[in-house]
Amino acid sequence: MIALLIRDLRLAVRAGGGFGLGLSFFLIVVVLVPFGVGPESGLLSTIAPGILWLGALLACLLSLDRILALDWEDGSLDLLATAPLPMEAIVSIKSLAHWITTGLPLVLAAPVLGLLLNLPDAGYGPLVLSLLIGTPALSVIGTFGAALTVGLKRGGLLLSLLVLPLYVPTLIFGAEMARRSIEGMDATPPLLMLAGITCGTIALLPFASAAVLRVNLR
Amino acid sequence: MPDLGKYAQAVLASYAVSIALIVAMIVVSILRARKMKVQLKEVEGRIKSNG
Amino acid sequence: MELNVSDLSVSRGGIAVLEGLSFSILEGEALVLRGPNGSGKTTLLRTIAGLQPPLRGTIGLEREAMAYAGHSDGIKSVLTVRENLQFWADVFETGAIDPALQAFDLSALENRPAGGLSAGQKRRLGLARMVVSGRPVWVLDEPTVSLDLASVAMFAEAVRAHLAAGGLALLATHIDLGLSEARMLDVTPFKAIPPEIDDFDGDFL
Amino acid sequence: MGSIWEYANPKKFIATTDKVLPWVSLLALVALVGGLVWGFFFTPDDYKQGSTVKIIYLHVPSALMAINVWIMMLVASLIWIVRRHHVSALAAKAAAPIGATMTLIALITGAIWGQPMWGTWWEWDPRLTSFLILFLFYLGYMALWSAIENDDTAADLTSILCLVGSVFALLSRYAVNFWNQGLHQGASLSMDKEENVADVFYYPLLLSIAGFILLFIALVFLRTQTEIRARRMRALLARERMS
Repeated sequence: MIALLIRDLRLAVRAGGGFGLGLSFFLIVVVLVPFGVGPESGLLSTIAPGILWLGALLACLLSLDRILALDWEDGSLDLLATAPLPMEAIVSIKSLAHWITTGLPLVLAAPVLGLLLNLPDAGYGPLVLSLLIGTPALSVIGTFGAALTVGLKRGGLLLSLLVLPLYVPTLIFGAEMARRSIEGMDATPPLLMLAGITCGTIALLPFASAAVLRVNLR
Repeated sequence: MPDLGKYAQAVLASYAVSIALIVAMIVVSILRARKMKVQLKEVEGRIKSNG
Repeated sequence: MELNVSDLSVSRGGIAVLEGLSFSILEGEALVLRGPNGSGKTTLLRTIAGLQPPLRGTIGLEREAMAYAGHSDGIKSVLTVRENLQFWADVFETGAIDPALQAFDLSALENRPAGGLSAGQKRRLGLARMVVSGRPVWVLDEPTVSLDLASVAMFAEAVRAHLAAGGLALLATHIDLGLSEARMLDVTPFKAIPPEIDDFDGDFL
Repeated sequence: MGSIWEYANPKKFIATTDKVLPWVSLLALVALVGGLVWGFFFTPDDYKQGSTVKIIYLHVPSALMAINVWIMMLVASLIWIVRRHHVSALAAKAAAPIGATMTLIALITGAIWGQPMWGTWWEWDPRLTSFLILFLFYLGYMALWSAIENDDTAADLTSILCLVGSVFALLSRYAVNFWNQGLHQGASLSMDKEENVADVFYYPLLLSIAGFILLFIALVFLRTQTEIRARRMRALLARERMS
């Protein structure tokens, strides 16, 4: 299991694009927002948590099909299927590798980009916390979407159509948590819901993703 | 025609759109059903003749 | 340790391709499946290797006993030869990889990224992976495609060593393997008869 | 009559539905036209809502159907996963476009109905928004069906997507309520199943709901037959290519 994780991380680093892709996309999206919405800082700070969360979500979405597609093309997915590892473990490790290479950097970059959108000071802590709790769910759900579309030629567009509706609860609770703490309201309900969703997806979704992969490997 | 008062435009619009969508759904389903029946007959005929 | 398959039928895309297949491979024996392209050899191998469920019939051994090698070797071109092999050794939890490297004289290429290898070298790395997997039954699909004569001989040597050590091998190919002593099985007589047209049930045929 | 699973045989399914289809369609037509005409022409205006209350005869049944069609697809997917009956997978595939259209009708009529009260054409009301999300799920489901050539794989993948999608649809339903709770008071007329309206509105509503349900049944029979025939044609063509 650990070997698979280490290999995937090494692949992501050495093949390049692993870390950089998600981060640079996140930066670009956040930088573009003021051009679209106008530089007026009052407005920016009200929408900052939502934009940061949306940017993180889209950055995650961007690098999803790389999780399984590379192994599908060079046949190592078949070989992994005959390895002693259960498919559920393989899928979970893949999500973890995706979270480490894409999710984590987003969490670290979010406060810095928060400055660009002059996020109110009260927002930094909760934003990072909500992203830290929410991004694993994004990776696990994304892996499910990647498994669904792994065999398809132009699966990228379909992947986002399938995954984005599944991201709605995480996005709502994540952004809500940051927004409520900025307004000084009590942010624990959204926090608990977000944590609930993340734990639920981590525990249950790998079984669905594994079932989907077994179907696709047929 | 009942007097729809100031909301006439809204009520008529929603009825028009809904009925249009329902009719479209029915027509599309029927056309597709007919087309498929014909295609299937043709393929079955071809396969049976030289099967 | 022997693999016996009884009355196996396999399907591709929901349609039966081969049916009524029965054979058994004893310890130290190799069986080569012959047949034209598209006759279902690959589907048969994937079913025996446990990648897909059979339509009917039983396979003697569990998936855990099989080491499968498909057309593409699953080699990560960015990782070096050693890293590729070490990964598989860790996954299969078998020991050091040096004997396998020596067996396929890959030690010289140890630290070269796998992307730089020739087709023959890549195939040798794929075979080294089979050795490292420590699984008794080798299931190989077109193992000698794009290999020069020397590599084919070397491949035959490796299979013989595996058989001598008490392993089994099931191969599919339509070109020469250099394994003269292996038993042959032509799959064409087992081609599935397409079901009756009017039998509407089953797979809509 | 034998067990229900008898109807899983495609040929028998077509034979039976051919017999039933004309009657169901007739009933659907009568109920639908009856309900709408009765509701539109012969019911008074609501004292508060004015004539917009007449939209109830479209909005409530379509909202009801939007949810129940997805539940039907969920059940059909479960039947496919457990008992591998092709007809149930194809029935789910056939039902999806109908469900999507019903959701669209519910969205449009909901938006138009709310317009006089909310003053805007679209209001991020929790209920309307959850129908919007449900519509996205329908689109994803239909897109997945069309993206996969092999019928068996498509049936498997779409049924798993339907299962997972249902859980997330419920989650979104709750999340949307949470997200918009503080800002806006719910629509004055509750749009959920139990209606809290006077009897005079109630009976035409029941009739049009019956009409929508019968319409759905007729259409799903028809479209499932088409899917079965399409599936059979693909199988024949594949067999032709193979021999």
